[in-house]
Amino acid sequence: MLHAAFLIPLFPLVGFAVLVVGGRRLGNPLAGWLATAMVGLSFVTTVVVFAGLFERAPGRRSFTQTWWNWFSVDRLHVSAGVLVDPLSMTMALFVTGVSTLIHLYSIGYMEHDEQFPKFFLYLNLFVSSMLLLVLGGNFVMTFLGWEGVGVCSYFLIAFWFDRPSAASAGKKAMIFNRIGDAGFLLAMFLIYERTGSLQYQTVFARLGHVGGDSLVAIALLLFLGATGKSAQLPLYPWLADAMEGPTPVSALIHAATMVTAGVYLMCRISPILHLAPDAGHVIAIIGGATAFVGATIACAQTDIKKILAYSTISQLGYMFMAAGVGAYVAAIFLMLTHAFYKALLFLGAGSVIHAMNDEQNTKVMGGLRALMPITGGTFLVAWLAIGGVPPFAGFWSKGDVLLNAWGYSPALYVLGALTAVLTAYYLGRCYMLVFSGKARWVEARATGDGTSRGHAEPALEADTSNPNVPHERIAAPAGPASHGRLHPHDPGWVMTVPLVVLAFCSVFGGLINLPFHPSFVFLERWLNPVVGRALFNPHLGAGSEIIFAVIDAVLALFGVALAYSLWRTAVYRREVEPTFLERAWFIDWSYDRLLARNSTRMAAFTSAVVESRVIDGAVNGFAVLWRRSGTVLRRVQTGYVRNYALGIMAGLVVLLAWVASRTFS
Amino acid sequence: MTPHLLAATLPDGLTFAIAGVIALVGSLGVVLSRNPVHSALMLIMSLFGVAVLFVEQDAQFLAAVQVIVYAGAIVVLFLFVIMLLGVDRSEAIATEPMPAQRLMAVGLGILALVEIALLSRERWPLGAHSVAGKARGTGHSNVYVLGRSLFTTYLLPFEVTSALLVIAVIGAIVLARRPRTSAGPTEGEAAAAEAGGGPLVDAGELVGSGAPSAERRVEAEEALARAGDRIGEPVGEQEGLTVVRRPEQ
Amino acid sequence: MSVPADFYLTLSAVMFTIGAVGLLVRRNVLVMFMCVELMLNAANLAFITFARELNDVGGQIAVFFVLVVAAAEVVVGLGIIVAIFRRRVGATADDVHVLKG
Amino acid sequence: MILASATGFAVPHIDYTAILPELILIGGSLVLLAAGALNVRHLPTRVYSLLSGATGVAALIAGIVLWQKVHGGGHPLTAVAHSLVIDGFSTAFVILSACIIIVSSAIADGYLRREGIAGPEFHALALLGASGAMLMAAANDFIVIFLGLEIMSIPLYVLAALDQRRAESGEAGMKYFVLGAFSSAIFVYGIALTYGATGSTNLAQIAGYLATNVSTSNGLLLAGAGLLLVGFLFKVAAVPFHMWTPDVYQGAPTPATGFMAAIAKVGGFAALLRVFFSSFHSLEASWQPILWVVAVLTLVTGAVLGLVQRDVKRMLAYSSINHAGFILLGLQAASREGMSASLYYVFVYAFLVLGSFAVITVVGGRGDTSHAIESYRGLARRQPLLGFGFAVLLLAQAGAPFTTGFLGKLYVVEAAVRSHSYALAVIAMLTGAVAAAFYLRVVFVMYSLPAGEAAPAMALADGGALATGTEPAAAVAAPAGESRGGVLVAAPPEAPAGAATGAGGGLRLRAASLGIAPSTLAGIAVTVLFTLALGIWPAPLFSFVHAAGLLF
Repeated sequence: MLHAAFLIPLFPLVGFAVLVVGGRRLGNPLAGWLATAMVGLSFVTTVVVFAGLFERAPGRRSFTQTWWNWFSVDRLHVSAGVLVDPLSMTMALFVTGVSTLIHLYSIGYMEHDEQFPKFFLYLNLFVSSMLLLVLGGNFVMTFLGWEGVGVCSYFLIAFWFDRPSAASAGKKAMIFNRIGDAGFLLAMFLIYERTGSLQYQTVFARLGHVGGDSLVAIALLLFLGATGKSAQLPLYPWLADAMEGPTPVSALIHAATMVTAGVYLMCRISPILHLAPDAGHVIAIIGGATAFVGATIACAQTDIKKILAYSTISQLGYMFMAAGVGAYVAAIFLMLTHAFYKALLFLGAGSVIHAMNDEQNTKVMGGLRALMPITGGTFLVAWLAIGGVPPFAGFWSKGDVLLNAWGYSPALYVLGALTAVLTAYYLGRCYMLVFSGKARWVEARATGDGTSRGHAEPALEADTSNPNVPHERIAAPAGPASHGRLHPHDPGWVMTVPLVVLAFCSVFGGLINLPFHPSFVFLERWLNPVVGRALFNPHLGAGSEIIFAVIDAVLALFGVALAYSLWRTAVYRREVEPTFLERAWFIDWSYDRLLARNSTRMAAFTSAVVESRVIDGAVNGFAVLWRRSGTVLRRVQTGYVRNYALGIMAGLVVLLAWVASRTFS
Repeated sequence: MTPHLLAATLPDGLTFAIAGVIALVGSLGVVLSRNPVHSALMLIMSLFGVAVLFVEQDAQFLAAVQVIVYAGAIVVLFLFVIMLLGVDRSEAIATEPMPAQRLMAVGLGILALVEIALLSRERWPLGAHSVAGKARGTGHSNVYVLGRSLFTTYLLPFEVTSALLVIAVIGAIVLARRPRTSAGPTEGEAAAAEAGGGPLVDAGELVGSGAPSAERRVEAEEALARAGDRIGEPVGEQEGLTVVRRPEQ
Repeated sequence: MSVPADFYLTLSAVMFTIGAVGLLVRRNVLVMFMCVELMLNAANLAFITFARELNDVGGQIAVFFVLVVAAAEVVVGLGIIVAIFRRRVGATADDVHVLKG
Repeated sequence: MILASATGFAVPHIDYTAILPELILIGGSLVLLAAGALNVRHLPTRVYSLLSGATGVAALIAGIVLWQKVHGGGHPLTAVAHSLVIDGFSTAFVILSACIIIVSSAIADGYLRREGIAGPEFHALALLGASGAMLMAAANDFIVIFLGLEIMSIPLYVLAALDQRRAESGEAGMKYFVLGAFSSAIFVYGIALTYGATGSTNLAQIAGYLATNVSTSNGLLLAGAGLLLVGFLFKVAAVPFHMWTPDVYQGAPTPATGFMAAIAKVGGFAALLRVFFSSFHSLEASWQPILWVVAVLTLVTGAVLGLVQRDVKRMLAYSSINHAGFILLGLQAASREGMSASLYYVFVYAFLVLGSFAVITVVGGRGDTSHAIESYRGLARRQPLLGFGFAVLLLAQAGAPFTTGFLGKLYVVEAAVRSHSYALAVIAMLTGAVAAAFYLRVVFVMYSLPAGEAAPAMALADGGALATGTEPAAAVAAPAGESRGGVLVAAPPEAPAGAATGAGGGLRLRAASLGIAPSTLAGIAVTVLFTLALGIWPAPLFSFVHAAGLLF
């Protein structure tokens, strides 16, 4: 049964190929069904392989399948193939599962989009790359998947590329990811240099001969890669902008699967992290800080997808905190449960946006619970789950992380606990604004005040005049006269079925790894062959575990109550939505202010040579710094042939001077 | 002991000194002459000086080639081009639009010279002797030795120079050809262009020959605009303008 | 006894440098090109001197080829110069700097 | 024979198979010229292109035959009185040069027809230039290297100045020529000093001399090697000898730029690698640090200055400088892996740059002038195949996985790491990331909407955009210079959206269309396929390159 592993990434790839060739001929909705079927087949295969692995004895649950010898450089032999072990199968199972549901949902969501087949083509390619990433048997395969998902992510963020904001968001994602990728590549070189291999098992077996400093360097470089992909401090701003993509994309790529690749990588290299505790320190601190910062920002956002985006950043921070501590099982556990409820939240948000005719501002929603019972109900479940209210899934997974954090450092625990309260609070705020209270969209439309006050990113405001926003033609045409005809309702079954399934998982997902008794920790026992040796043990008795569970529950309920009391009736509460948070700690702003503005001043100063276009696209400091040196350097290129010859002569003189210095020293 | 000029026999020393001074003065003259024609003549002088030094060092054949090919053909070609372009007027070399350039050039030149001299402080030639064959003491003349070497050891390079000459021919043809100004000219146009006279007439020919069309006129105007960048004597300019006006009459 | 090689080689180095500096300071493209010829000549002188010193015919052969290459280069180079400057007044390389940055 | 025996000449044995590729190219150019001279302006351009391509194919076959021959043999063969050395290394470059000629002929064909440049000169010069690069790769003597260098360079000067209707072309030719002549003079002086220090111009004899004679003071030799290095680095456009590159690349006719970028790197690096790995191997400690500094400068300058360009041609010129830095990385490693890596990179780069400039040729339009980045806005929508091809080529240059560009970067950086040049590896990676920014900018512009167009319904925006060049391209390829120069454009905004979705139905051809000659398209397709196919399945090329390096 294990030999079917190669089929897992192959099915979506076949789907991709078929859609490339005949996507337009298949048309809408056949192309979508084909793509869904392919991912579904992949899911079934995964279950089969999973079962095969499960039958084996725990010590023998590792299987390497080599497809072909990919390339050989000197001592380095890289084969194309997969590694089937409990960790990769767990990931594959949830990736294919969630993907199938989101594919199904997308058939409904993208129904009226002109680029329908293209969307599914990208989605299938994405799933295939993601599976390559998690199943890859060596660093190179993982890196290929890593780049593949990055490219798909870019294409899907910029899917409605005729919107300038979408195109620029895609660009931003690409740039931030490239920084991280450089880290990944360097880490690979270093690993190869030190161990002579890139095959996971070989590398891990040879770690004993590698110096401690090298291990820290490898771990931190890989973590740099992970911060880019998983939107951690300081490389997180792209994820908020990535919400420009269609909502199913946000759910699949920017919440459930791709962004968790960094966490997966950390778990995969757990043997390295185990030997490099200093690197673990850094990871835990950055993870904790990201969790807290992300949660605070989410408290003051008004765009429904932005709230969820910052929530994702925060939850990913949580996972990194767990991985840094050494609690890999907790990290994976949180990743799984998070995938369920965050995908659910996004899909719910998608249904709301769909129903509200592409409105994303929560301040002009409200009162939708009665009109959209299924969406409202599942969203409520997701809120309680992510908030950590017992007995939903999030309670167990978050509790596990917090428990380990306490054992590692109480300060980290405090950070995590604060984040937990904030999480329950801001999603409560979101839920209240969207589903309860008055139906504000009626009056907002009547006054023509569609987008309310000071929005940080005007690009994200609902742009109903843009004909490329999908679903435009299904609803009534926009305009003050038409709001009366807006009838929000639950979407069709293809969209509600995934909601219900995910809600079910959000409720019962915690069952896979219950604390209190060793016989309940299924996930931990399952993952033990992979991460067992490196696992952190907080040394707490069952008694204190119960105490912590109670504290967690109290914290979660406190957050829920806070949200309920503050937002049940009100819409505007400036005092808890400080501009500081609304503008995301001014981090984007300061990137712009400190780096881009200075260069603008300099551009004015050297206006003869520098054009205003030079700072075009200078969205982040990295690019600006390079650019600035470019504008200075290009003045050397005067266009005078004599100057060029002078350059050659100068090079010659310096070269001879060096040679002379060597001869006479 | 350091080698000394006086160690040489008087005729050799004297020849070297005179020819060396001629070559140096010629070189400096090339750089310092205000008039390009003078530069070219100075180049000949320098080449002659070097040719004498060739003879002095038993390279009689190359000395002859140097005089015939270099001084006789290459520099004459230079002079032709100077005359063709009409740039035989003095250049104000006292003024330098980029003062830093001159300063740095001289500085770098001195540095380069010092470095080369430093690097080869010890006896200059170090290498293995007579690797490619003896130049002297073979009992044959210099021409014989060279010719023999060319047709044996250096046969391939010798043959390969033919490619170089082909390239020179093609290059000269391509570059000297009058540019065609529109895509796909008719035979008549091309012939007219070939027969054309002064440089600025090009712009007019486009309009003059063939059917005058709006597209052609635009192209001609563009060509004229380009020609405007390099307006020469006022006569040429007027000529160009009158030709362009023709189709409008 | 003939003049030691050092003198020839120093002369050659000086001529080479004069040529190089001349290319850097002159604005007339024809004169710049003449300076290149000076540099090639300096190299030729060095070749001949080494050939004498090593009693080797290889250096003289090299000079032969350098002469051929110089001839070909001159033809093409002057062709390019004529193509550009036949419509300009003067042959000043500094005037030709549309392309830069 | 009688003459020879009478004068005591022993004419050396000439192994014609060894020099067959060069002979074929030179002969081909002569045939082209003869055809041109005998049929004054009667032969259509495509005949010349076909002849040129056929010559390239013949040279390729000769190269492959030669490869088979040297592949079996143990030690390298020298040919024609030790002037040439025929080994895997030189043969690999011969094969590459032949490939460049084939692709370049196809690409230039469309350009020449569009611009109405009749006559065989372009192709004849390209063939001669390629033969020069082959000579450089196979040379076993500095004199041959020098001749090869000039045979390669002089046609490139002419090609740069070929388009006399644009002032930039002449400027490019002049700059390239003046600086090229300057660097050649330096190179010759370097040969002279090396000759003085070692007594020979023959690479093998120099290596032998240096192996047996350990000189206490080898200043003369080092000075010679330094001057030679300047000459080589000028040809491959390494900083600070690079300054001609952007101006010349921008000014030269675009197909000539592509050819120049590919062939000059081939010839320059072939000779550079051979000279510094074989003859000057014992001076390694001296030249390695120089190359370290040059590589860093080259990498950084290429990336930084590429970032601020708005002209795509000029941007690619800086990108080629950045690539030169990567290739130097392998050379700097001074190891066998480093040499294989550099060789691989040159192979990969030649195809990438040919394809990229082919696309630029197409987009440049009549007159070869629209190269601003704005010209690329919406290209991927008007020309999905072309846009996809260019995107692949650019992403490959940026080092995206599944392309040859990624593996090229991987190998050279890996070689640098292996030789413990960690800082250099890090710098290379960083500049690679920076360079990726400007490649991606073009990709973004291509995939965004043309300014001012009110986002009409796109007919071609589905999976077709991802199809490779093998897809039937009937609608895209059409003869150049005709108004039906097949461009599928969006339905006009006033048309109902539904009308545009039918294949072919409701599509209008834009008047100001980009004409793509089928030959150009074929050339682009070849480079894209090469990039993708060998990126996904790199084993053949890698084993080829590896064998070429081992047989060195």
